[in-house]
Formats: sequence, C-alpha cells, structure tokens
Amino acid sequence: MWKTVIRRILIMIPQLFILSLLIFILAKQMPGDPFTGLITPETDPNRIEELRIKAGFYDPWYVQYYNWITNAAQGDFGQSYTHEKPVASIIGDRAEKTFALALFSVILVYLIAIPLGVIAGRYHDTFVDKTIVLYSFISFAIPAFVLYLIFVFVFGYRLMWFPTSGTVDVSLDPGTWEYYWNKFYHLLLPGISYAILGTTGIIQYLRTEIIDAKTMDYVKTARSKGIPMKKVYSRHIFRNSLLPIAAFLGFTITGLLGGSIFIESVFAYPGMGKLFIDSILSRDYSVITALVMLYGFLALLGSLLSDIILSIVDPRIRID
Amino acid sequence: MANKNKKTVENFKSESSPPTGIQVVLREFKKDKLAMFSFLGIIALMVAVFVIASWIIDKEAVMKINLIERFTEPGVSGYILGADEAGRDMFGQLIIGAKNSLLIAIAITILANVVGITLGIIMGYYGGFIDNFFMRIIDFFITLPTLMIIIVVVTIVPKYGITELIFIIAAFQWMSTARLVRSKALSEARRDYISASKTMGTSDFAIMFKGLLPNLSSLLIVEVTLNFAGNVGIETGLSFLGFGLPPSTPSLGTLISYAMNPIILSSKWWIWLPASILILVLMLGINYVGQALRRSADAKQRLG
Amino acid sequence: MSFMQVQDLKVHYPIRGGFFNTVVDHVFAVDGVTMEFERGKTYGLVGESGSGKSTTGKAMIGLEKITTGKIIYEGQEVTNQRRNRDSAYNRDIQMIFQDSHSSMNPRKRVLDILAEPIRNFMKLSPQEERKRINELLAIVGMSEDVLLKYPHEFSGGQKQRLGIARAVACNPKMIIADEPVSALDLSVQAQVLNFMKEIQEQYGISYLFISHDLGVVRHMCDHISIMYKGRFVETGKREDIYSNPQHIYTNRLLSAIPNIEPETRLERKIERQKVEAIYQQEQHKYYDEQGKVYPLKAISESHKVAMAGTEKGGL
Amino acid sequence: MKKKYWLLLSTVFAIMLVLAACTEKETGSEKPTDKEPEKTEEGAKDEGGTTAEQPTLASEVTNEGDALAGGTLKYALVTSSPFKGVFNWELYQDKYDSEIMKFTTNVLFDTGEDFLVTDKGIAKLDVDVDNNKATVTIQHDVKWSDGTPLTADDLIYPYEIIGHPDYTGIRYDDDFQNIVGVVEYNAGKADTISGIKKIDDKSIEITFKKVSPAIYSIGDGLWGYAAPKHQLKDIPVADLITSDAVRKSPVTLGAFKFDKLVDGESVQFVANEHHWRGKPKLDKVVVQVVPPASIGEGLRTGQYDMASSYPTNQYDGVKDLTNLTVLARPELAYSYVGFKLGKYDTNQKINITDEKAKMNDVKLREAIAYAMDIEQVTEKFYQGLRSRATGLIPPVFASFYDSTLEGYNYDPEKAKAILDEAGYKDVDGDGIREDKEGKKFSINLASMEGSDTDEAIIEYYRQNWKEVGLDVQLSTGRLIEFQSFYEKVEMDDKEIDMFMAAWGTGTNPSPAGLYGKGATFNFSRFVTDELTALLNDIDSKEAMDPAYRGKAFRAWEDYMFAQATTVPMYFRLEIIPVNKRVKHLNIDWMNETKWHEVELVAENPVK
Repeated sequence: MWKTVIRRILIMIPQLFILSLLIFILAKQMPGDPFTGLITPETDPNRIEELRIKAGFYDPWYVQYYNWITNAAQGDFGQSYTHEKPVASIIGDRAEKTFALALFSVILVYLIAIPLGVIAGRYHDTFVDKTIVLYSFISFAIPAFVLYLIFVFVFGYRLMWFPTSGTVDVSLDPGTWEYYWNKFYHLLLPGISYAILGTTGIIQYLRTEIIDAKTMDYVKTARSKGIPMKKVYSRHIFRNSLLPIAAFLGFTITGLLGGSIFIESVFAYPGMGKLFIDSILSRDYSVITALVMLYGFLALLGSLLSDIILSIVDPRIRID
Repeated sequence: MANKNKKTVENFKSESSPPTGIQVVLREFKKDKLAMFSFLGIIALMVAVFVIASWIIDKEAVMKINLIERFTEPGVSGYILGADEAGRDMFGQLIIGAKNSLLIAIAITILANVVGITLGIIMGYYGGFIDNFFMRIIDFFITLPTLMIIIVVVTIVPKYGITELIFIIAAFQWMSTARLVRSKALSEARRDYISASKTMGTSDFAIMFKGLLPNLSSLLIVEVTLNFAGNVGIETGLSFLGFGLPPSTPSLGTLISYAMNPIILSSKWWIWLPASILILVLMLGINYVGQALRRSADAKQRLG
Repeated sequence: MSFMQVQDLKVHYPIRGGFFNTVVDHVFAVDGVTMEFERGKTYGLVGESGSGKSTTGKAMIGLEKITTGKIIYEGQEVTNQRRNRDSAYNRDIQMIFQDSHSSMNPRKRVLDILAEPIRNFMKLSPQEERKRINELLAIVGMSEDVLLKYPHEFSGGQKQRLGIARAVACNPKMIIADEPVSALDLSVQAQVLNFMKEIQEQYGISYLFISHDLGVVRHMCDHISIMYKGRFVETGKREDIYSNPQHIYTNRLLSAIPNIEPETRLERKIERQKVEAIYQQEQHKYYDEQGKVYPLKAISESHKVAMAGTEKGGL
Repeated sequence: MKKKYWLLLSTVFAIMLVLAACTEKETGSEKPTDKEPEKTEEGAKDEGGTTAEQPTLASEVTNEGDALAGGTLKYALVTSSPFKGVFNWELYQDKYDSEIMKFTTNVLFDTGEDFLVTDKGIAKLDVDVDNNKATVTIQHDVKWSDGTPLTADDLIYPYEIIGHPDYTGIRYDDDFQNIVGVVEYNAGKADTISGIKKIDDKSIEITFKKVSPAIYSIGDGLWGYAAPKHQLKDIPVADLITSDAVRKSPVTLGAFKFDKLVDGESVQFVANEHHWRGKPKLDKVVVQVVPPASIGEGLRTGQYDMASSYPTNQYDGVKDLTNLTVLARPELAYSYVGFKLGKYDTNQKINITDEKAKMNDVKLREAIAYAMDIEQVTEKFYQGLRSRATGLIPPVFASFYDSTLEGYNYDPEKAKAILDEAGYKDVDGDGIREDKEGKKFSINLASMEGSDTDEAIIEYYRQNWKEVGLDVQLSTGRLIEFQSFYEKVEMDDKEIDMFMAAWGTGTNPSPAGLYGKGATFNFSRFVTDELTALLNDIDSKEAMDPAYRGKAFRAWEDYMFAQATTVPMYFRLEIIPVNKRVKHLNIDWMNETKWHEVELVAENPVK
C-alpha cells in the first residue's frame, strides 16, 4: 500500500503543476490589477506604472510564470500586493482560522449526524425516523446562506448570544485560558450553522446502511444465537456502518473548505474563504493563485486520506 | 427480491416491460404518495412559472422603476408580493427570477449531462487508452476547487449574461457524471450482450447509444434529477457571493441575496423570503422525486 | 477439405506492475494454437478453466485482440478483418454465449434481439425480416407470441434456444459455442444440444464447441483438442482421444469424467487415484522447465500429442 | 404523510415568526414615548415607504451627564474585509489603516479653512515663495509615545524613507520629486537629500524645484508626518513594511498608542501619557472591524460607540434609533458622468481629443445632463444623504465653492428642445431619437457595480433618458465590477461612450491631475488650450492668494459647465452615528474634536 500512496503523491506533482499553470494564466487574465484599486487623484499614475513595471506585470506571462513557479517550488509564493506581506504568512494566518472552524464543524457534524442516522436506521419507519429524514431533507433543500443570514441576525444581532465579527476579543492576552475560550466562542455560531446543514449525507448514508444491515446474514446469525438486539447494534451493525463514515472524513473536510467561502462571507470570519473573495476583488494575483493551489492540494490530500482510511477499515477495498 | 419481481412480471403476461423500466418507476410513485405529489407539484410549478413569465407578465413593466412605490408592502396597491426599493413588483420579479433560475439549471443539466454521459459511455465502452486519457483529465478536473475557479473565470468573461453563466458552470459539471457513467458503462460493457452485438456486426455507435445507454437509464435519471437540484444551488450561490447575474436579470439567487442587507432581511421579508421558500419547496420536491427514482433503480430498496 | 485455418494463434496480456506501472510480464492466455475446420463438423475444445479455450474462441471472432498468428478463411487472411463489422467473415462466423441471459440486452424485446444480425448483415425489407424471424422461431421451436417479450421473461433453456436462433439467423458457416449448456439443467442441456445437432445437419454448419465437460464433448464432437495453459496438449479425432489418449494430462481429465454406475464406484476411485499418482510423478516429463507444454507431434494422421523431442509418452 | 407536510409548514412558519418578532421589536423602538411629535410623523410617513424631506443632520453632538474618569471607547471600523495593518504613514496604502492611525497620528500640521495649514499643530510652516523654500519648525515640546523627544531628524527621516531606492510605496511620485535632490538620492547617487537641511534640533528647511498654492495643502512634495527615527533607523527600508515597528508596535505622537492587536480584526489603544496636547481623557480605545451588514445592529445594541462611516443604503437602520445621534459631514468627493471624447496617447503621454467622437456634441451632452432626475435619486434612494452637485468643487472648500452655480437641473423639456435643435430627431416614430443622419442612435453607459441600489439608480436614469428619447444601454450589458470598470475606462474601451464615476478630491482640490492635458486620470480625454490655461491659473503663484484662486476655480467651473464633458451628479454626506454616552463630539472638518478630548458619560454604551 505504501507504494501506492507514494505513487499517488507523486501523481499530485504534475496535477498541481497543471493546476498552477491554469490558475496562473486565468488570474493574469482578470481585468485590472492590484494597483488599479489605488486610483485617487492623490496618487500619481506614473508612480503606479513604475510599480507595475517593478512587479513585473509587463513581462511576458511565461517569464512571470517561470519566476513565480520556481519561487513557489521553494515555498515562496511571492508578495501580496494589497497586504504588503509574504503570501505564505497571510495564508498561514488565515488557514489557522479556517482549519479551526473546519475542525470544529466536522466534529459537530459527526456528533449530530451519527446519533440521528443510527436512530433513524434503527427505528426505521417510525415517527422519529420520519422526523429525522425530514430534517435531513430540509437541510439539503434550504438555501444555506439564507439560513446563515437568519442565524446571524437572530442569534447574533437580536438575541446577542454570539459575537458577530472577528475571531477573538482584542483585550485578552494570548495564551490565557480566557483567550482560547473566547476564540472558541467566536467559532460557535458559524460552526453550529454549518453543522446543522451539513449532516444530510451522513445521516442518510448511515440510515440506509443500518436498514440494509438489519437484513444481513451476519446480523440474523447473531440474533439467532440469542445475542440481544442492543448488543447486535453496538457490536455489529453500528461498527460496520460507521467505518465507511470514517472514510468520508477526507471528503467532508475538503467539502467544508469549499463551503468556507460562504460561511466566512456571511459570518465575517476572516479565514481563507473570505481572503479569497477579498483577493478576487482586489486582484491580488499572488494570493489567488496560492489559495487555489492550496485548496487543490488539500482536495487531493483529502481524497487520498479517504482512500487510505477506507482501505484500512475495509480490507476488501484496495487502492491503486 | 429481484427474483420475486421477475416472477410477478412473468405472471403479468398481458403487458411486458424491461426490468427497470417506466412501469417500475410508476409503481414506485404509486406507492410513495409524497414523491408523486412532489413530482406533480414540480411540474405544475414549472409550467406555471413558464406560462406566467412568458405570456402573462410584461417584463418591461415589472422592471420599471417607480419610486413612489418604494418598499410597498404585500397586498398594498395591487402588489401581490410588494415592491422593492425601486418600486419594482416583487411578484413579477419572483416569477421572472424563477424562470431564469430554472432555465439556467435546466440548460446546465442538459449540457453537462449530454457531455458527461457521452464521454462516460465512450470511455467505459472502449476502455484502454481512451479511458485512461480521459480519466486523467477527469481526475484532474474533479479535484479542482471548482467554485474558486468559476469565480475567477466569471471575473474574466467580458460580457457576462445567462448564456455565459450556463457555459461556465456546465464546464465544471460534466466530470462527475462522466465518471459515474463510465464506471457503470465499464462493467456493463463487459457483459455478453455487448460482445454479442459486436459479433453480430452492430456498429460501435449503435452499441453504445442504443444498446448500452438504455441499460444505464435508471441510474441516469437519478443522476440528472439530483444534478438539477445541485445546479439550482450553484446559481443561487454564485449570485449570493456577487458573481452571478445582475439585478436587471432577476434570478432566485439575486432575489435571495437582497437578504444580505440586514434591514431588508428583518423588515422587508417580502423581498427575499418568497424566493427562499420557492427554492426550499423546489429542492424538497426534487429530493423526494429523486429518492423515489433511486429506489426504483435499485431493486433492493423498492417499496413496491 | 478445410475452409478455415487458424495458424499459431497467440493472445498475450501484459501484466503491469512496479512503481511506474510498466509492463513487467505477460500472461500467455493463448500461446500458439493451430486448428483447421471442415464443413459440417464439430470441433471440441476442452480444458480446465483458465486454460485459454474461451479466449481462443473470442480471439477468432474478434472479441479479443490477437497478439500474433493468422486466421485464414476460404483462402483469405482475415486476421485483421475480424473486427471489420460488415465483413463476410463476421457474418459467417457467429457465437453462442455461455450465459444466455447476459448475452441478450435486457432492454430489448425478442424481436429486436433476433433482428439485430439480420438488420446488420442482410439488407431485408421489414416483411422479409419478419418472415425470417418467424422461421428462426420455428427452427428453435418457439411460437411467434414471444416476439414482444423481454429476455427476463424466459427460462434458461428458452433463452439459449433464442441465442441459437440468433446465431443462425444469417446462415453462418461456423458457430463458436462457448460452453453453451453449462449453465443449464441436465435435462435442458440434452434438449439444447439436440437442437444444435439438428440445425447442424440441416444447414451444414461447423461448430467450435468449447467446454470443460468431456462427456458433452464426446456426445457432440468429431474432433477434439485438449488445452492446457494456452497450448494444445493433444488433438485428434474423437476416437483418438477417448480410446488412445497419449498425454498424461488428457489421461487425467478422462479419469475425472463422472460416472453414475454405482457398482464401479470404488473401482473408478482407485483408478483415479492411480492416475493422479502417476500424474504427480511423471508430469515433469511432459512439460518443459518453465512448466510449459511441448510443441505438438503427430503420432498418426489425425492424432497429435505434445511431447519433448525424443521422449515417447504414454502408458 | 400528513405529519410531514405539517412539519414542513411549521418550519416555514417558525422562520417567519422569528423574523416577524424581530421586526416587531424594531417598530417598537421606532416609537418611543419621549420622542418629539415631529419625528414620529416622519416615522409614520416612513411606513408608507417614502421619505420626503431631507435629513438635516448636525455635525456636532453634546450629551448630558458627568464625564467618567477614563473609560473605553468602542469604535467600529466599517469595512467588509480585514484591515491590512501597515501602521506607518509613509508606507500604508489602505485607507482603513489610515482610519486606525488617526488615533495615534504623527501629523505635524493642523489645517483650517479649506484644509490649509495653520500654525496650531506640532509644527509651523513658513514658505519662501520667491526662493522655492519652506521651513518647518517644531513649536512645542513634543515627545513620542515612548518618551523620546521629537527632533528635526524625525522630520527628515520620512523623506529618506520615501526617497530610498528600496522604497516600494506609492508616495515616491512626481510631487515628491519636486524636492531638490530627491531623484539623485533615489538613484543611489547621493547619501542624503540635498534639498533638505536640518537647521537646528527643531527645524528643517526644504528646497523645492517650484512652489505652488498646493504647498499650503501639504502638497508639492511637502510631507506632513513625522517618523520615529530612533525606532526605525536600524531597520532596512526594504524590511520596514514587515517589521514589528510598523505592524505591531509603532511609536507615535497621537493621543493614543498601540497596546494590543488582533491582525486584521481589532486594535486596542491606550492613552499616550506623553501626548503633547495633554493626557487623553479616555483610558482606552478599541477599534474593531465590523462588516457593513452588521454595523446597524451593532450600534443599535450598543456594541459600539461610533462607526467610522455608516453605509448610506442602510440609513434606515439607524435614523430612528434613540440610543445614538447620527452626525454628518460632507465628503471630500463628487460623483459625475463623464463622456469619452478621445484617447490617451501612451507614447506622448498626453490626452488627444477626437473631434469625430460620438459624444463630441455639446448639445447632446447638455441634453443628457438636463434629462437626469438627480434630485429624485438623492431624495429617494439616498434619503437625502447625497445632494445634486452643481459644480466640480465640493462645498467643503469654503473659499472655492461657489454656491451661485446651478448646474444642470432636471428639465426634460429643455433636454428635448436641445436635442431637437441639435438635430437628434425621432425619425421612425418608435419614441427613440435617431442621430443627425437619421441612423439608429444608442449610447453606451459604463457604471460601476456596487450595492443593489446602484443598479436601480442606473435603471432609473436610463428611464429618464428614454423619456427624452435617448436610448442608453449598459456597456457589457450590466454594471461593471470595480477593477474591470477602471481598466476599461482607462483603456478608452470602445464600448464606453459615457461613464459614471466619482472622485475623491483630497484636501487639495486642484483639478490639474484630473483634467490636465497629460493626466491619465482625465478619462474624458477632453483637452483644449483654453482649459489648459484655466488649470494652470489655478495652480499659479498668483493663486497663492485664496481670493484669486477662488476666481480661477470659478472660471474653470464655468468653462466645464459650458462644455458639459463632465456632468457633476452628487455631493455626498458621510454619516457617523455616535452613541449617547459620548459626551461631546464634533466631526465638522474645520472644528473636529481632537481624540484626547473625547469623554464618556456612562460605563457602557446606551442600548
């Protein structure tokens, strides 16, 4: 298996390379550039032209690409023109926030979805099951950001249960317990909002798995041996159904990263998704390309991770 | 269960149908009243939207700015669903928006699925180099951060209207269909009836699209239905982020995105809520229909 | 006089592996098979599963890619024409599949299934086509009211008869029958086999009868080839094989034919164990160092056996 | 099945109920008992959906109560994206960074009327017009926030940063190169800037190539800020922008100093005990980034004491709140409609007017201007927060603004008459005028994408134009996103016949950079010798006399009005809501309350 994993990782290199070329060219095609935004009568257009030349914006695209990719290969993704900082340092800072949110949301999604899925499957066709199924359908059907907006409005603005901007209160000292609690407090509203809508897939998967498992021979055998139903659930059905869910982890996380664009826009949470939208608007090429590369890389990594977990938990599935 | 099903069909001599045909779907819908209701509801809704939008509503009149009617509430002075800040009739905008959104979603679904299905079948049928070649491409595309790239492309496209939006989204939607169809076609193409067709001189084209394709149809119906739902979502999502259609071309997405202004969200509900509910209802309906279709495609889960 | 020859047919599959997924070795599925076919005769191809007998049949009809070797049909080399869909060869060689169920498109009605080769090969008017289909149904003893049914509405035997009807639809010269009855009940087997024989007598068709069942082969075939690891170990007339088996592998196969006479049961068991013991002892003499079968050597006009250069085999 | 429907419906109702409840609360707060009857009436009218009268917003507020000793002011920085965090006047580019820096400002000069330098600040400016020299003298005993005294070196150091070869900011510009010796210094040929001399510890002398009236608006290359040389001198200029001295803990002269920082989100300031005007009355100021979408709610619930500037399209959200006062002041900006009349020649670096341009007909342009119902737009869409602009100088510049100008007031009949006269007639009777040759005539308008309101406004103007028979279409079929808009406008895109944009004037209203012959920002590409002469006059040495300059502005404005190449649309008001616990605040440009004077009357913001 290690051979395959290494091979998969090696395949990522050309994939990422093509992605870099694609996104680089696309980003350069966008009208305007980071300096267009500086237009005021007080800024001197000649100086802006000078800066453009200094930044290499008038070089042929392949020269720009070559310069960029050779630096990127050494981990230097260039300078953000609007933030006046190395791209790596901005993204690093934002990634931390997005990952924290993603991790919290994933844990919450699993905490909500697994019990609901198991209950729905176990008490198949009862009122409880139907309610859970309806919930999962509605959470699939509702336009997510409308619900996010309503949540922000109701729980953030009106009831004021949660903070509505930023990631931490400035007056607290980093490193203290209160500081971390406050950070977590800022995660709560976006995390819960995401989790409430993000459970559909797992609930439905788990539910069908368990309903299917009930008719499986091994369950019948276990029952016929006189093992109580409760034990059959915890020992056999639940475990067997849960393993593939574990394997979804990789995909769930990458899905969440994609969703971060919406979540962070609505909750004004300064993570990578928000950074992406801001960078698009300010034409911060270097940040855009680096972010797309990062998301692409994470997606590849996520699917690899899922495959590995899957092959570990289910020996029938081989990856190659 | 599959056998049982076969026997019932055999007893049912007067009429015959393939094992996963329309009849099974119909039977499934008869069993699941909710799905039936959803199906009829969606059809009725779509017809109503298209009829009203095309023949009854005058787009020009709806989009006419009338400052006196600024934020008129529903039911007042003949505005069924009130008016927006420029005094434009919200009911008219809702219908036109729904029409635009549905059109976009349908067009994307058709475009992406035609490409995806064709390519998937070709890959699955021929296998080998063709399969490998396209698989590499699909593998590459499928791991792309699609939403981000769509946003980048949207900012590049100079004249950006409904057609452009359709093509941009469709360009990133065919891959998953192609991959699904390919995997099914791959196993289906190894079956003997395909070999038999080959030995009997049927052309590859006919084998693929007359022989193989109908055998994937139940799977495809499910895929297309759920794709459709997804595509409604993508359009609204893009509009919400501000990369969708301009307000002069209302869509459900643009109407919903008015809710970003907290004043409109809290006190001018008639602007965004009807569109949200319309989407909710539409998606729920599609989901119920999709579930029923999925059950009818999978003998194990059938209710009837 | 043979109308079709297969010369030194080889089908090799690459095995990929290693870090860069390169070709590291080949599977020699069919490794040098030579055959001749005469009109109206039945040729048996026997071997255990994985011996390459099905692959041989599929390679001949164009479903497998031939690595090297030639197929000559009525004096013309057709090796590369097999895949040319409307060639005469394609029309004259047809196939019956082991699994009649999966060999028919479940989405098509019997009418369309039977009409498929007719529409492709014989430019007939709709009436003529319908007439031909009715004839075919008559040949396999089925009534016309089945035409609008779907394959899943038939029993296994019925389906295999439909399969035969489809194979003979365009008056082929030869039919490759790949285990045509192995999926059927014994009683139905006989019925189907008899149909095949009847049709053969009526139309002078040749069969390449692929089977692992030596009993059935004995019933059907004029000429039999025993296959092992992609090569023939022994080939000859029915009598040559059954009464004078020369290769140790043939012997072993023959000893394994089931017999239902209770009184000889013990006797046969001892006999079988004896053959097996000899096989274990002597088999190295019949295969070369890599475990491959030696090239064939003629020991009579019709009878060929695979043996090492000097050694005389047999018991 | 029935249960399912019920559940679905109840979910929908639940959402509506929650929202309805929220709305109700809001309407409740709209009608407080202690409110004056006049205002209630306004509220009542509002429910009908219209606001007829313009808000007359004050620029100053005083609230009752005894001031607290100390306290923390909660200041909302209204922006949808995180701030960049470059806290250095020489290096920053983002306007939100400068908003934050106003609490710690290093500014040397105070400005008064027309934003001209006064003697009330840290430093005094003396200009020797004849010799092109200026002397800057530190007038007080001023200390940096770390206690180090401010010296002449700190006045020179900013010039050395901006002029440095490694400097990558935007301020090394034509203006800056007006200082003698800067170019040599920048090229690395000189170790110091020859035009800047340290006279003594308290004063420096700067020699310019030329001096214009702009120098009193801190232009011509004069730099208005001090830089803490003792903190920055050991950091190479190339590394300054990433250094902690710029990003985290800059040493400053302002009322407050940096205490804590959450990157991109918030800053906590504490009082600067060394502040030269005296110790601030507040203990702390917390600046927090708040997205425009939530600022209204944040103010309503008392999470913030004031906002940096409040989005005008959400004025509804604060105008009736009782816990705050909405202050307003004019913005240093105007919006306009421009017509494309030529091209920018990148080789010669001049604007060339094309006589044959589609819009090169002054009658057509006038008619377009008279057809626009700007008053309705300012009243309905902007609720009076913008007003019809009558000229190209905003009223803030008291000496230069001419209130007798009328501009192009809405007069569709006049527009029709002008068009008839100019030969644009409706030949085929479809209600749309054809051009002079009788061919189909349609004008392409480019406008920037912004809020949903902007879209509606453009549609409204298109309706206006249609009423007088002009067919105006949107270039590219929709509003254009900011970046693309300016790229297209700058590149003189063929699809653009006219465009709507806005200019911030800065504190020096000199129009040379926007209408001059060589100005790339002269997007109309309209140049005549007469115009060049008028522009030169505004920045001439004679214009050092404000009265003369005022006349020069008027002459230029009259010329622009007659040519109608740039039609002024709106002057804008900036609104700043302030919580009632702030004891006194004046935001008037001329009498702005200094931050060290701000006091609070309650522990927490009034809800």
